[in-house]
Amino acid sequence: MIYFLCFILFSIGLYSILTKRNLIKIIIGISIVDYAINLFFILVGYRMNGRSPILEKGEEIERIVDPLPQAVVLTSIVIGLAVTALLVAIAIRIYEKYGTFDINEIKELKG
Amino acid sequence: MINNRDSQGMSVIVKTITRLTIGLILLYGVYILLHGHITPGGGFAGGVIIALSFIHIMLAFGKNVALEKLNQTWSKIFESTGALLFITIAFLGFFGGVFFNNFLDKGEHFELFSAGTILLSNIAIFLKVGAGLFLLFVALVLFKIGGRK
Amino acid sequence: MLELYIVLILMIIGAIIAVETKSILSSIVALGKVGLGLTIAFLILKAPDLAIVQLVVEILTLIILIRATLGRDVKYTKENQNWGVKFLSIILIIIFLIFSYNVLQSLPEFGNPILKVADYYIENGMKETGAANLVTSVILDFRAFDTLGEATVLFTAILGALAVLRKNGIKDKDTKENKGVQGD
Amino acid sequence: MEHIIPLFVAISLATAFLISLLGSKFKFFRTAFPVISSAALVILSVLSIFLVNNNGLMVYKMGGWIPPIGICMVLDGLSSFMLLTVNLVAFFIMIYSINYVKKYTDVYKYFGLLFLMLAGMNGVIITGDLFNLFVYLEVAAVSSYALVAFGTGRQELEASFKYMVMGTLASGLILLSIALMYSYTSTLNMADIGKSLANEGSSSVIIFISVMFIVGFGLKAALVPFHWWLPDAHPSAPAPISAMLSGVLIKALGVYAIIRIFYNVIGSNIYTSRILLVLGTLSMIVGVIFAIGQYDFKRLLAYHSISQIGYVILGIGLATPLGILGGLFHLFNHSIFKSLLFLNSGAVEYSTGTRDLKKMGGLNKKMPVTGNTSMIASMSIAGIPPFNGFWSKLLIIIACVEANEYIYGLFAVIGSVLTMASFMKVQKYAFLGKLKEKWKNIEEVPFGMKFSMICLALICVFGGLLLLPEISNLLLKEASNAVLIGKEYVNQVLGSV
Repeated sequence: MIYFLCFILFSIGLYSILTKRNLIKIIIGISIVDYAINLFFILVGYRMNGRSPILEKGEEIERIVDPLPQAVVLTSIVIGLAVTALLVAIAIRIYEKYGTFDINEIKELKG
Repeated sequence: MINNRDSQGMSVIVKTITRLTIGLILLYGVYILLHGHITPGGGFAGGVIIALSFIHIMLAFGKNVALEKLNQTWSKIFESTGALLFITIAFLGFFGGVFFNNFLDKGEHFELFSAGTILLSNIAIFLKVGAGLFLLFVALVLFKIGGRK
Repeated sequence: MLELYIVLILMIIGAIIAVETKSILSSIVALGKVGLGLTIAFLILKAPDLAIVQLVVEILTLIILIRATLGRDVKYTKENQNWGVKFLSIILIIIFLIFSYNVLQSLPEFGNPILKVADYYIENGMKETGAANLVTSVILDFRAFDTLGEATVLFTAILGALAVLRKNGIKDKDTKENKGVQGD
Repeated sequence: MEHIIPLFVAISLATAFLISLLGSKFKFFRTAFPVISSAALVILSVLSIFLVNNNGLMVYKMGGWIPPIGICMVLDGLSSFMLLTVNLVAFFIMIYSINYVKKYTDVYKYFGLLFLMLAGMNGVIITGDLFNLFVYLEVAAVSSYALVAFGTGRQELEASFKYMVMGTLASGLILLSIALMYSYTSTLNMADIGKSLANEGSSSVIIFISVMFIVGFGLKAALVPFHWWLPDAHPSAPAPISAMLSGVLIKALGVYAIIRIFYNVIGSNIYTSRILLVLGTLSMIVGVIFAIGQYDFKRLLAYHSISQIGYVILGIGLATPLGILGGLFHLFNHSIFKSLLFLNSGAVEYSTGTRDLKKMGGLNKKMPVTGNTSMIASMSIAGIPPFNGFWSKLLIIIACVEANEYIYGLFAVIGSVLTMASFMKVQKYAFLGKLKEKWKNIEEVPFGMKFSMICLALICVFGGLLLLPEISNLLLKEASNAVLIGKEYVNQVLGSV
């Protein structure tokens, strides 16, 4: 069930990407999609009543949550940041050329 | 075309608080970086925090002050050097037989200087990420100022 | 895990606000709320590394996004009247959700992952890499090649953004059209 | 010798970092260095072919960790074939770029991004880990977004944004399916995933993941229902980048990943083959129909890319030895002639400044090298006998007939005829006929650009030789065998650890 909530979050982002006509809204949609995927990956690796994967001196190693999804999600967060940064750079360059963030007014290409 | 408001930065309150906190933020970033293999954190988080501290200076004091501390040429050099350093560490793995081998002595657990190349990799990533993100932000800000008609 | 459900529902509400609100600035702030929710969720799910990274990345994203919209004449978005696209997207998403609901039933139950590879990391991670932080040991030793790729993506994006933001793309020509100040 | 395997990624990455560090100061790093580095990569790819031929499939353990624990690189027939294709095309594009990019500012950023794209593609091709594939796919994709917008004109930026949104959506779907896959099998290594799935059979999870992978990689490969970003993105980029995108990027990120995942990891079944056949045929026909009406040279070529990718997917989807051989051979040929055509269009743009076919005419008299090489490439893509495109299309059509899929064979023939018609139009408008007044003073392009075009044209002419038994055993047979062994891949990878 908790997985499904995560998928709903994903769908909201997807909806924003597919229907919104504003460049910033599309970027927001992409961020939401990223968040949902990252959260899903971490949920997958969670163990009930688990401990964080950072060992401390003299403690027993038991019920530690899966460290692999955490490593993977770290990578994925960074990739998300990189993509967002490039998207914003292109968006403000588009604004400079067209004076708008609205996709309906930015239509030189036929599609 | 230097905008007056930008060179002045924000109000006195913001400036004073920034002056007080900026050292702590920098220190925290370095701590996060160096203890990445023992406690939560690491090169990436540390790098972003350092970049944020410079961005903080920039927002509070205006871009000239921030660029005096770290200008674009240097951040560009730091960024590329960090990236090259990381791939050099990967190449050094050939000393241990294969690409990316953690060839150094692993040392005592829970100590600062342990875990072989992990600390070095963290520093390389830190340089790259910190300088790169600051560079990116500077580019975005400068572009905005010039882009307005 | 009640707190996790609450955080998730708050995140969903925040996401809906971020998508549907007319004002761009409130929309960005609502996105910040979703990201903050994600940070808290990471803490609940015992991922402190990610919580730190997510928090700082969130701040940076917000600064960049706000910087991109501030001073530009884009306070409010016009509502898209194209109902055909909306209708189609909603149908598509509902189909996607129905299928995924069925699929998610057959995944391993939440809280009981299989832990095939992870067992090795947990048992031997510190012994073989010397790092007490198992996440670090995975990203910088077991899967260091991924991290090289990750650092490269960021490097690429920054180089790309600098390339996109440079003053004139093409020499000599079009100087009138390109009025931006060089990005580096 | 196995140490050359990580070098494909490492050399290209190191080159990119060095260029971005020193490129703005020293001219060497903007001109000769990229060419030298990419020549080294070509030599390494040739070496890797012999290596695979001698040793069979090879696994390189990154950091010395055995596969499910760490990341491994896998070099087999298919990878070395793809590596050769990618690096060969990249080498000619580097030579061509030196002159072409003189009109842009900050050229070193161009070469840096180009090498990052190359590194990403090499990483995708050579990796044996599912998440690692995603990471390097992003490296290649992000640099291609930036390169499409490199000219920073209005159209470039718009096309780049559109391309980027679609690309990010595709990456999101791919990452979500990787997450589902991890949850289901608890491993990220491709061979290990294949092993876990062997005991499971096909469940609803696997079907869902397969659909998401097809949509995600289909978006990257621009198969027809997901193709509409390509005709904007590819023509807007600088010409060498268009050549790179259409020639190799959509193949390395889309087609290669589809082949690897659906044949070697998940295992092919009747449904996926059927879906691939339908998607391939659809792309083949729809792409060419759109192409016929175009008068923008590069846009026309971009639509043809969709159509030709359809042929490749059709061949792969047949899943017979001949079909896969034909599909892969067509993949190689398409890389060569489509990059050549884009380079031709770049040369025309370089000299005349236009991409509109109606404004050209009789350029053959002023630009003989460009005209003649484009004639060769056009005949290749249309499938006229002595050239390489003919042989691969013939193989695909024969394979269709052998597999009793007459309808698909018929469509392939129709697509080929329409392609021929479309390129006759190109030749007639652009290169043949009377020279127009305003082009009296144009000149042929500089030597570097000519050299690349001539070399690629020579490969087009003699490409058919790759089918000779000796060479084919070395290259194409190895590649198609790597696909045909299917899930035997899993045992070979895990066995050689």
